[in-house]
Amino acid sequence: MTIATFADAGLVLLVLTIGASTIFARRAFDAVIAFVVYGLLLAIVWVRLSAIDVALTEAAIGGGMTGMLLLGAAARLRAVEFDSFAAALPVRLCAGFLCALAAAGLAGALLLSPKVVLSLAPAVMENLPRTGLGNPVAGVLFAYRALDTLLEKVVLLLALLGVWSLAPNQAWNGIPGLRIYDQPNTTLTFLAQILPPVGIVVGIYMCWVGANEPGGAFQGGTILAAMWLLVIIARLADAPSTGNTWLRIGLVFGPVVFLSVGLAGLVLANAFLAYPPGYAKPLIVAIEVALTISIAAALAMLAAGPPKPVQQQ
Amino acid sequence: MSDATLFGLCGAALAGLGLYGLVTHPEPLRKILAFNLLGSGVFLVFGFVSRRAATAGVPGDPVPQAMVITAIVVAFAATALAIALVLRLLEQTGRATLSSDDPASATGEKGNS
Amino acid sequence: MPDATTSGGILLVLAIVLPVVGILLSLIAGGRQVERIALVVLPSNLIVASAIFADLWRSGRQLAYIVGDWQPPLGITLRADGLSAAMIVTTAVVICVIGVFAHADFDCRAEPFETRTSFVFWIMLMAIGCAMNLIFLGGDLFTLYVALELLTFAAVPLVCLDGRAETIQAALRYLLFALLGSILYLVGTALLYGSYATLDIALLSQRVRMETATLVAAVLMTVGLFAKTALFPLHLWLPPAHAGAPAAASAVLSAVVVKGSFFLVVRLWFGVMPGMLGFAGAQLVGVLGAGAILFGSIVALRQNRLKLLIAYSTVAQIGYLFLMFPLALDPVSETLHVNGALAGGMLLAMSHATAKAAMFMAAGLIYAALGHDRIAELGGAARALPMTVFAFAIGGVCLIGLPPSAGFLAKWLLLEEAIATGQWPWAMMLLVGGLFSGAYVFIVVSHALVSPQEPLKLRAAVPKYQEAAALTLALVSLLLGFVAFGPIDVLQVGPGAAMEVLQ
Amino acid sequence: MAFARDLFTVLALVAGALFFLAGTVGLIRFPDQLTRLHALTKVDNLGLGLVILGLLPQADGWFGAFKLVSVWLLVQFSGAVVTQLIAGALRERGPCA
Repeated sequence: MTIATFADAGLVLLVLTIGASTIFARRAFDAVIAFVVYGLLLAIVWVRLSAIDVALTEAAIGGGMTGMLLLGAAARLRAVEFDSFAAALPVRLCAGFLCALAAAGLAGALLLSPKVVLSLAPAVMENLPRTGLGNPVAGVLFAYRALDTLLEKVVLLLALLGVWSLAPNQAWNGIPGLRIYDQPNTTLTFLAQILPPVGIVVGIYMCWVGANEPGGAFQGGTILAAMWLLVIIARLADAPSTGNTWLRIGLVFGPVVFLSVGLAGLVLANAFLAYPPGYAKPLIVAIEVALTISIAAALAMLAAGPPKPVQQQ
Repeated sequence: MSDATLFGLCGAALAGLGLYGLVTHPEPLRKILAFNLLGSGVFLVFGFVSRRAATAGVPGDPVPQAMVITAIVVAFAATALAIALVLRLLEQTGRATLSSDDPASATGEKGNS
Repeated sequence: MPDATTSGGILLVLAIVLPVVGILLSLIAGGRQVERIALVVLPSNLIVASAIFADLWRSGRQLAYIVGDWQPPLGITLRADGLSAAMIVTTAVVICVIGVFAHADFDCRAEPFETRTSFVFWIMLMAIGCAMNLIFLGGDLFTLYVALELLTFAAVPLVCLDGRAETIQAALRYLLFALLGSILYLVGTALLYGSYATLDIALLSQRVRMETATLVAAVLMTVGLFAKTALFPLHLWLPPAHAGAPAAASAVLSAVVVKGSFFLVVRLWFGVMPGMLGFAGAQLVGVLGAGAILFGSIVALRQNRLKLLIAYSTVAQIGYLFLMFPLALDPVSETLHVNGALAGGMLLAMSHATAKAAMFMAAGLIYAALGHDRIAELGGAARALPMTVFAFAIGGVCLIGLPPSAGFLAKWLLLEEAIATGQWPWAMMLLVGGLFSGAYVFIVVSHALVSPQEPLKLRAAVPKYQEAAALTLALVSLLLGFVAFGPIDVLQVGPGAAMEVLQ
Repeated sequence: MAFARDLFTVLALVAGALFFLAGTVGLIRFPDQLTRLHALTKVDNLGLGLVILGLLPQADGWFGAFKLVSVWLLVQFSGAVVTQLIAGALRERGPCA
């Protein structure tokens, strides 16, 4: 038992308490606040698990972006009195028992998992020089399991299309209704003038170092998306119409570059999504840059919500 | 107990909590929150798997880490879609519940009983 | 023996890349071009699927493609065995015909600008094609997770395409069930990876051992997939979601989408861990299937709206698909093996895909023509829309399993296996389910055949090609019974070939 | 030299932690929103400042030190803005209880 173990145990207790309060909090708004805190704590847990890439993603997307979405929704829903007819006690007890059973099963599976630990880590490290990358996680995402990453981008686009599809017919290709303040708020405007230049530099830096160090397209793209949303919320610029050609091009740019490089691999290397020897790293960096743009656009638009009908003012 | 196991068990507990919330909360927003909790618990199981494979020089298996990054992005997309659905429901009906007062599923429930 | 890319392997890449190209292109080209793009992509997809099938049939060996030239376990392999080939062709045919049918409702060129419903519908139809292909071809459990998510995000917006509040509610409920399903599946992959350091199906099936972690993973994944397939008692989301969507969307949801997660259950148990299910597990799955048949059928009988009746019939038919698990279990070795029951189950899935799509299309046409789908007031429909009612009836024949339909052949195969292994209760269940299907199809058709007191006034004329589309799929389902001797061969050959690779 | 550096780090971190503790107590115990905000800003400002100061000698070269100071400046900045926004929202809602 070291001090670190005690600190970890404390962290786990904190995470569990706050996690539980997102479930058991009386009001939805309190639960959402707890969830944002929970997301940040979880990022620390991932640091303790030596998964810095995941920690960055969790902090940026899991805590930050998801938290923002949930807060926005909770604020809108707070106006509605929710007729709270919680499930009857026996039902809850029964559900609680089953969920405890599931958790216990999972815990048992973890504790009883084979003592001989198999892992792909050696194989990943051994083949990493062929990709020219220094960050093994980037190697997995963009070389070994590139197909998953490519298709996951398509998932993101489909989700965005799904969100857009919830617009009323006449609002199609309108402007996403991300209105929080009726009037421009001077303090927020100030923030939105000062922060984005810094944020954009950080976002680009994140994407750039991703090839060799923790970071990459997801984390960088999320920061860029946050900056864009800040500018939109402060009303320094309107969100683009969902039919905007540049927006559409930005959204598909990353996947198109990814897919093109993948198909070029059929000719230049010997398989789909294979990179020609020696050119792997520049190609992967190019893909990451293109994806950063697309991820930033997709995440920001996902958070901005469906287009709203034009309001007569 | 290693730190990996500790966090893995934490993940299992969080998954159980999230599952409970997802099943019992009647309010859609709370269900979405619970789903996120369940998701993060499951991601910690990946973290356990990754960390357990740590050896000298390698802090953990990068494959599960990459999978978690993919899954976090997917979970965010799912949350965004679910919230958009809830808010659209609110816009149209002035309330946001999953309780079936629509004729379609009401007939189903009546047939059930 | 390490995998190698086989000669026709590039077809597998094409099957996944083609729809993706279609989706990306549609987003840039804008709404008025989307239908045109889809009408290029969907038939091309059918051609690729047929080529995969033909290659497999000719060579008798499974196809494989190593993506990015990274051998598993590090990389991802795409594989097509007999099951995938048969399913991929069926799905491609159904989606293609649905594309033809949907032209009337989602005509992109009818308006001078991009419209919401047509833009979303065509892209999502291509996305469902992509997701299904990936589910059939994916050789890696995490790739299959991505495929499941693709399917979910493509299917949910289709449920609430018309934007009515109750369909949005249905979509939300569907999304929550689907997300629960995927996350349970995901935790299973984490546990399997933790134990065996691979998610490649072929490698896993060699390494998998009877262990706590593996068992927990298998149970969680299966429950998750059951939720996505809407197997009783996790079916609550299905009827409102499938009945509320526009006809073309209902057809693709009911005929195609639920088969995705069903196929993964089959992959998991027959492909990854055939020895794990055991006698009790197989019986339990069978009981759930039987529960679905009884519950779905009885509730379907009590519906007074056509689309809901068909949706509940889907709940019942999904139950049928799971009856093959107890019948495919070898009683001595307690291992799931490739036999007539598996072939029958898969044939049933194919037959249901075509027949159910035809029935939902027919219901949609009846709704469009009559302005309602109340079963009691269908009188005269048969005279007004003979082709449509005929399509519905033929689809019904396939569900009931009358000869010469594919449904008959499928149930015959299952029955044979039930008798051979002496499992009489399941044989009874097969027959009872057929009777139920007969009852609810009969109710609808008999109402449609009645002459109304006053001449029926049609609200709108129904395009002939839509009726033809419905009838085509119904006939495909019927004729599958004749040509099934071919596909059955492939069904048997495929997994056998898969076994060779494993050894 | 190394010992002096580590000692400085430890002392600064402990001092920073004390401010965090005080700020948290304030957040929980203070009677109304404005005084709670006040407690929070002190934590951001001094607590984090001391932690960063303590970590500076351990930083990974000049670039690392620059990143640490940037973190502090960014937190300062966003903290100030957010506090303003919350206080503004409180004022709009009327006198706070």
